[in-house]
Amino acid sequence: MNNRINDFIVRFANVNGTGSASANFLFAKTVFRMGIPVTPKNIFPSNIQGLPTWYEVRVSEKGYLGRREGIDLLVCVNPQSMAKDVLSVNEGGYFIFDSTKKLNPEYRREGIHYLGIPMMEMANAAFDDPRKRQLLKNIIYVGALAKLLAMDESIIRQLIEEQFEGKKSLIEANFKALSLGIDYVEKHYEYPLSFKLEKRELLGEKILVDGNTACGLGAVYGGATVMAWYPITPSTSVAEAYENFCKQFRKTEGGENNFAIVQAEDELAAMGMVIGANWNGARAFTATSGPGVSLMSEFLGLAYFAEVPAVLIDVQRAGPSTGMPTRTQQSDLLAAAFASHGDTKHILLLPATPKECFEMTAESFDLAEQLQTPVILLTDLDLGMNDHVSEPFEWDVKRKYKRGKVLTAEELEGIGKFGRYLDSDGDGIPYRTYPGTHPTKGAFFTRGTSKDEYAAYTEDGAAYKRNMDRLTRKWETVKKLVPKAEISISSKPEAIGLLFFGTSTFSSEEAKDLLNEEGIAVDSIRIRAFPFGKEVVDFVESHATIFVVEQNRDAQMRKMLIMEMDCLPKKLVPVLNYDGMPITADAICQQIVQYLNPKRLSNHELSKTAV
Amino acid sequence: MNNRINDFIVRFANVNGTGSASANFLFAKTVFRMGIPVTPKNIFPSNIQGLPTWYEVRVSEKGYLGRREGIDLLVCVNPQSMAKDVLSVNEGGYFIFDSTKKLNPEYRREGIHYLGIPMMEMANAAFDDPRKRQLLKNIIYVGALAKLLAMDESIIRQLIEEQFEGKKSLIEANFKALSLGIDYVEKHYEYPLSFKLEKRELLGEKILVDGNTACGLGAVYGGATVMAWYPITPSTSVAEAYENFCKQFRKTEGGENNFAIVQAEDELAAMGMVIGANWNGARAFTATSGPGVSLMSEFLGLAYFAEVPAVLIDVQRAGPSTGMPTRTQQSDLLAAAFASHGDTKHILLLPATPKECFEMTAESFDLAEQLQTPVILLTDLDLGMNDHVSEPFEWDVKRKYKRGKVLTAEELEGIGKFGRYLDSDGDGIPYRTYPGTHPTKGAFFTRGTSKDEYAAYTEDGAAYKRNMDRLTRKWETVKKLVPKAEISISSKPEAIGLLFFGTSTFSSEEAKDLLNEEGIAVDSIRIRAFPFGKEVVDFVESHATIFVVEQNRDAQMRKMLIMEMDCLPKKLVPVLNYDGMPITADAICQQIVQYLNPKRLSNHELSKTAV
Amino acid sequence: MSYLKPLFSHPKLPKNKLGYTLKEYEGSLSTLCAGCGHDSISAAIVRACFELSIEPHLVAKISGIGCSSKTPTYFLGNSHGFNSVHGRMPSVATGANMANRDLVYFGVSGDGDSASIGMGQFVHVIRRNLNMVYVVMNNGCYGLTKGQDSATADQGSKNKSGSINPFQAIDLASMAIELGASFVAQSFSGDKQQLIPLLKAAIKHPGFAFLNVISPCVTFNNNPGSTKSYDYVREHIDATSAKDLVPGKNEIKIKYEAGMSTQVEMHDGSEIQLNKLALDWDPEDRNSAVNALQKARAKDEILTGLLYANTDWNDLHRTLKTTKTPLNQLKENELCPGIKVLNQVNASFR
Amino acid sequence: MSYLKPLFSHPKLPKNKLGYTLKEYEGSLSTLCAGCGHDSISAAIVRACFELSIEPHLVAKISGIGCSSKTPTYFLGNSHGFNSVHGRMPSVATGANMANRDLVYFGVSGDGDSASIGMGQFVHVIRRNLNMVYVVMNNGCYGLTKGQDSATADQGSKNKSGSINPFQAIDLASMAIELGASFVAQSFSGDKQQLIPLLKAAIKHPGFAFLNVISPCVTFNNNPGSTKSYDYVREHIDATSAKDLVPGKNEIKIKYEAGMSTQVEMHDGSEIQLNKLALDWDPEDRNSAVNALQKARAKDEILTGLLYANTDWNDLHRTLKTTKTPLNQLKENELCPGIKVLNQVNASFR
Ligand SMILES: Cc1ncc(C[n+]2csc(CCOP(=O)(O)OP(=O)(O)O)c2C)c(N)n1
Ligand SMILES: Cc1ncc(C[n+]2csc(CCOP(=O)(O)OP(=O)(O)O)c2C)c(N)n1
Ligand code: SF4
Ligand code: SF4
Ligand SMILES: [Mg+2]
Ligand SMILES: [Mg+2]
Repeated sequence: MNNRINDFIVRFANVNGTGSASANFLFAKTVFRMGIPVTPKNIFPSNIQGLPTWYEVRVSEKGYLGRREGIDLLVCVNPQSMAKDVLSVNEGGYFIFDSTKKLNPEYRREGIHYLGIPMMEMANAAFDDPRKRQLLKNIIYVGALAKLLAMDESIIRQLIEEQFEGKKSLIEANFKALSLGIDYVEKHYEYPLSFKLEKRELLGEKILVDGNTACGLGAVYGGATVMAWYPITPSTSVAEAYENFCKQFRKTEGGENNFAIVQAEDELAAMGMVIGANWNGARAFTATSGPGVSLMSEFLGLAYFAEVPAVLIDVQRAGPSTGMPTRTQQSDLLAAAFASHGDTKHILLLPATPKECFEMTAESFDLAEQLQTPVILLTDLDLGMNDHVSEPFEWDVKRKYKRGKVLTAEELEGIGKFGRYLDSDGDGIPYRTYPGTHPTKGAFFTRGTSKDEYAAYTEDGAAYKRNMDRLTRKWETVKKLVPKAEISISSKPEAIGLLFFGTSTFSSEEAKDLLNEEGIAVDSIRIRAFPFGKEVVDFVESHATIFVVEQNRDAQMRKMLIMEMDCLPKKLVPVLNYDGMPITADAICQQIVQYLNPKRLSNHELSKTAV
Repeated sequence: MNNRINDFIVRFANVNGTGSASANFLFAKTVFRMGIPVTPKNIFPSNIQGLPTWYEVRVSEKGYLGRREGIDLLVCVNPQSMAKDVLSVNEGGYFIFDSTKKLNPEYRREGIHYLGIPMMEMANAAFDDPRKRQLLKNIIYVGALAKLLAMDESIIRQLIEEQFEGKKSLIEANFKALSLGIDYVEKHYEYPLSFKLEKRELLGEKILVDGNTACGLGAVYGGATVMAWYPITPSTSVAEAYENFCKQFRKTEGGENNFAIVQAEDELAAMGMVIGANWNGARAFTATSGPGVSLMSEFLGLAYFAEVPAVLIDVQRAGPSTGMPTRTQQSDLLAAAFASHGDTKHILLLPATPKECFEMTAESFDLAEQLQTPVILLTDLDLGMNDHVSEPFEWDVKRKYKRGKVLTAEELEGIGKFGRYLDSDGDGIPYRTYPGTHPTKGAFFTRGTSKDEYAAYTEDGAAYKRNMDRLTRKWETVKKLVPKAEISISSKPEAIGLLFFGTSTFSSEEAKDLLNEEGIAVDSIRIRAFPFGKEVVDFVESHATIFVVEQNRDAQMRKMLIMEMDCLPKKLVPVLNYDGMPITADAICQQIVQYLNPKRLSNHELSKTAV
Repeated sequence: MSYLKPLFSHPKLPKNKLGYTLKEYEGSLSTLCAGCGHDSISAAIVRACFELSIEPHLVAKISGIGCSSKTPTYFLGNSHGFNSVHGRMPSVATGANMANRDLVYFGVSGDGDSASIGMGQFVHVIRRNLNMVYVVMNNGCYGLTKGQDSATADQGSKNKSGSINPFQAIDLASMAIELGASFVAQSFSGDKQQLIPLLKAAIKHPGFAFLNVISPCVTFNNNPGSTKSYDYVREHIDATSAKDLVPGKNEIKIKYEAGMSTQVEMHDGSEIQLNKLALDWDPEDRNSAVNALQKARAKDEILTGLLYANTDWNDLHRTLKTTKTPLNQLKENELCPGIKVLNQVNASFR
Repeated sequence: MSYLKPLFSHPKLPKNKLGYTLKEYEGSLSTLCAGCGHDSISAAIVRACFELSIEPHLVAKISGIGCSSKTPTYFLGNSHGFNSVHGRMPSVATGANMANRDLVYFGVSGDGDSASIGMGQFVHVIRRNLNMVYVVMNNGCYGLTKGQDSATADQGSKNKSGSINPFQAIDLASMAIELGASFVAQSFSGDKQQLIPLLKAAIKHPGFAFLNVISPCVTFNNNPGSTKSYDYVREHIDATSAKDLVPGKNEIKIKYEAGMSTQVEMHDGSEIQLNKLALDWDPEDRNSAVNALQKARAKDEILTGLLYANTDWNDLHRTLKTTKTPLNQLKENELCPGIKVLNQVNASFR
């Protein structure tokens, strides 16, 4: 292992429920504050206490923010998972453990370095309160890492001070624990290690935040006033973030709430509330994960056909069914796009970064209201619950909400007979009114049954068909309004196409570099919405082979691409990862190289799944 | 209009809730008993009483059983719809009305014949009881038709006797009403008309029955013992038929039930019960329509992933949402095939006739148990609720239920460690056990979360992936077991392909003849299941242009074909009908001819929608 | 099919405080069966709103699916209506109410819609004390799907297909009180003397007002009873199993005094016993309401009147401390925290 | 992650009538938080089945989703189990029971699982009087999703995130009685002297047996109370908002006599008041059960014991008149009417 600056992976192995999250985050945040790109991933079980949990931090001078296989340093404070953890360390890597108890000789292996630190012993000696000991043990290993990896200790101290602001005794205790770790390494080990940190200014204005927080903030900025939700991992923190931001930024002077949040009795009810509120002119949304989407499917069909705006944030997790509730996947594409029976289809937005979570959530309200239909934001556990380095949130001061075609009382006065489902503008989008607008004009009946242009119930086949055809016309308008794909062209005519979206983006971008290094030219397209705009069709048409990267088994994005366009399916080659862990650049390259040259053995090894 | 024997369309226009159904059916059944192919379609509103309802009967010597546009004779006893009804009659056709009141002159139009019959007046004079009058008025027009169309009166009388068996006064009253109609025509009009009936022996052993009855019977023969359901049009009569047949054929000698039917509180519960019963070793099923499928989607995902058999009969109606509950469509393909979030997919069976409803329902239990996964039978309102001429039901006396891989106590004794999700046979299908089989072996935990081969909960990505890949292997096995497509090859190399399924079959077959008459050679394939077998792939590959006929807006079957195979999407040309009325041969031809020769004006007129 | 009735302005029709006649409160022509109890309830709603001088367009009508759920089309034609999906009216009403606290909310549902598929939402809208009028048009059966037993069908009653209902009936009023509904009343569709005042009280109640209205289904009424008068039709149906025959019948109207009990003959000749709460009934005593309902149940009686009311409990807006301005009327500057705040937020993530 | 415990056969362990020791009734090692009330209930189920000498493999365990719903993995390892989807255990249990009437059915659910998303199915499984034991492990919160209030959370209680629950609690036992459940009992997870006999009675009850068991959540208990003893941890959580910290605590065990009342200190120092029904309590009087529950509620007490039982009502199999042979054991010749009948059927359609 050569000397590497700012390019390695640290993994923490803890027991869940022991409060390790804040210590581990302290480590990652310090790297961030040192101006170095960092990507933490929390790998946690679907229970509350007592099972193994991991926290993996990739440090990358080059700014690669995707996951990578191979652990350079493992801090293991969980005897339960130690046997496996030891094996997961790279050749030449480091294994830090609590040496209060002697290490079981079975856990010794050749080729890695063992650094024992008597964390529990030190904590016991330093702190009286047993609960304190458990928490501060974690800070001791942060101290040890500070020394071993040449972290900026003043930043660590500052972060502790910020976190425990005003709580002097907590700050002191943490400082003390930190020093214990630092001192122990100073006394017993050589430091820094062969890989280490060095301060940089690579991050500029960037922030470190998770996608769910960004969605919650986006909903506040997007003008959502009503949220209805039902708890489900990994979407719960969207609701929590929205509530927190609302409490900060959405109070009247008298302390009243300019928002209403209802914890519904289930997902069906949550979506019903969202539809009711939107029908009544408030921007409303919900957040859920796969099982919730399945349950909302009847209501989504209603909103499509009755043309009521609705915003749904689906933080995807590994399916099918309850699946792996604490693992990530991009596997709800088909279910979301075609939720509900009959000829139904829905708009999908596909953010890739916290900044996009913020922006697209805000934009989803504009789209839903302009198009009078549900908009589903598909994020996932990786994006939603892990912290990501992201461009800062931006908001154009001149931006105005686009509330769509809503008639006021005055406008109603001006027109003749109001036709709720008349296509007056030829774009398939009719005009609506809010309840209570006008004493005698503009009232109409909203329903999931067939109706004519004037919202009157009808079973007339011709009227039904006219309405369905108008909805098709509206769908064409949708294609023009949804976010465009992001395209990058290498100007090499023989370039392969790489198509990706959402959390496959970081690793795909890294894979591009790796492929370029191997002499393979790559044009890329990042899809940001369904239905696809013309730019997507053009990209697909202009490339002979397009690798479609996605994190599900059934190549769902590929299916949606081929069913929407007339291209030869063969040219869309699936590149898949669906073990619940975020996809890696290596895995992408491996599959592409294999396809391009099945006989040549790539020098990238097959990804091993880590947990 | 030339003299036509056994080739015309009669339509009845009634008010719903007035008991016209039995009179109209009497007419259709008489044609059937005369040995002539007949196709009745009931076009009814989504309410209970007082709105227009139509009953359309196509008589076709050639045996065309699809719907056709153009009404030759209209019996109108509904003033509400009369204005429209008059317009719907073919040039030269006949319009029969109740002349008790004078016909509004507005309803007079050139080119059709008006035959007034004072039905109400005659009924009032002949019968005292006002309720009787209303019912028997309908029989009067049957009598009139008997004369006008040269029906076999003895058959009508026999049918009345059969229906009211043992109820002498009812029989006499009906006979009397019948004679009133016959006599009136004899006295006042020339008969028979230019088109009329003539006895034939074209039907052999065929039966006249609706698809829902056939499904109910199929479930009894297929060995279903548990049914859970929730009322919804047009699927309710599946439950009713199953119950009726069970009461006849599934009682123990002591009068106890060898079945259990539960009217559930909703569709979610219905599917939960089906899954619970199947898990516990009983064949169980439910029937619903679109909205129910949407609501069942979470449970369907559970059954897919936990690998529990389940049978669901979806009698499709016009969507989206509540849509047109009493109109037909084939629009739940995508929703059913991909019901639920995550990488989920389901088997679809696509019956086209009552006989197939019977057979496929019975077979669905074999498939569900062999493959340990949900099987969804997609029929529709047209097939389910309308009577169809069908081959008789058949049952191979040697047939044994295929209960799939279920281990007995003895077998469990013989094997080592039981692995519920082990792929011992390489076909992706593991072995299961019923609860209670063995005191110490074979118990396992069924769950919607990820598990290893031994049914133990796991969050290990590798184990999860192994399981998902086994499910993919199982899906390959599915393709070999589901019903094969029916293919007919014209031996002309330039033949176009015509692909259809379900209730688009009759009209597609007729369209083939029409196209042949125009000199267009046609090879055809009738899809009977999803996923598609190799024969479907071969058919698509071996044809340059394939017209995909379906009754939905979004060309859902076409989408499924192109996403499952590597063919060029362009060669699959959609032929669609989605106004809620059964598709006609004319509509199919029209679209095909238009496509093949856009400039030439076809001599088939554009279908007008009828109601 | 829905017909719009011509809106004559009859100069002699009485006007309410807003200057509206009853006509302004009517809706489209009903497509329900002639004599259906639901139509009587619609008429009572029209009357109640007229008498209270409610601005029709400041009412929102929300329903599920069923014959009962169709009725919002047949009253208050100047109000927005939402015929949502089966059993989910409460959630749609909750969302709508959150968006605009200033409208009057009518939720209309059936016994199938509320007591079966919608049971969960029924329970939880009560628990939230949403400010709305929730009317169940209770006919003990699924009218629109042709007469299956609902969960409120009486145990032992015979349905259209002849089978006896073996299950205990769910008593929605009693359940609502148990669950802490703040206003619970019961009535009969044909008793407009009682129904109209109850509807008015429900509209005025500042919280969740539940009205369980017994509403006979002309066509599929499921009480065991004399079939004498319908011999021919019944025999015909038995023989042909044609379910499209609806024997036309008249609306059932009744009138009886508070504190009295009356027997009502249903369309098929069977009878139900109604018992009107005495004038001195104290609707603020939850325990006695529970006990009275239990006693009535034991006697096979249906207690009618305002069973329970409590105006102390917070409705959902008060619970959630939402601002007085309807949320759907907040201005962009009240909604969007702006760029300065955003910069602070960004800073907090560095 | 699930661990299989080694099954030592300890020669000295007491055996039941079937010759099994307690070990044969145990399940996998629990992965719940140390001290979780749910584990005490699992232990009581193990004990009750052992004492009744039930064949473990003739039990089916069905649950929804939640910490509580995980417990079937932790008892009766020789029984088949089905961890279905959130809130839908009752329907899966109903189907399973229809398929084989001869097993003992344990349905395990949580307060989130039953009182929110599962409310509709809860009501309807009661109405059908399905022969099963239905245990709600009631902790007033959503454990597995980290401590949100459930619909049984006490009004006014403070949850983990510090907000006060403003909604009335749903009283599942009282609701069950109102809905006509044929067996309703209430207990406390730590009171095994009471819980085990109640479980045994529930298993023996020929119909729907509902057991509402108060089961404190160590981690997210949501009672307002002294936080004195947990200063450091609380402050830490407040400051870091790290929700992954679970302060290890011990199982709460209690013991008190029938007819007595006891105060139980919860994990966070708050207290609840339990009141055990007197020995002479008549569990067959529905009215007095309703009244007693109402009185207890007014006093903020939780009444424990067998509140109500009625063995006269038909369970669903008796209602549906299903044959005595489990339906899943019928032979092909009993199921398939055969070719002769089919020919008749065909003839009837000509
Ligand atoms: C999800 C769903 N399931 C089933 C139906 C079919 N359906 C329509 S109305 C109805 C029952 C209505 O009964 P109720 O609410 O009592 O109304 P009523 O017609 O008796 O007034 C049912 C089951 C549906 N529309 N949607
Ligand atoms: C459809 C669906 N929605 C939400 C969830 C997320 N979820 C898992 S457990 C749970 C709540 C469990 O609460 P409770 O039943 O009280 O069990 P406890 O953990 O408190 O024992 C929720 C909401 C889910 N699994 N499925
Ligand atoms: S079927 Fe019954 S509930 Fe429906 S409209 Fe007719 S009478 Fe009324
Ligand atoms: S979170 Fe609460 S309910 Fe869940 S296991 Fe822990 S203590 Fe038990
Ligand atoms: Mg009803
Ligand atoms: Mg709970």
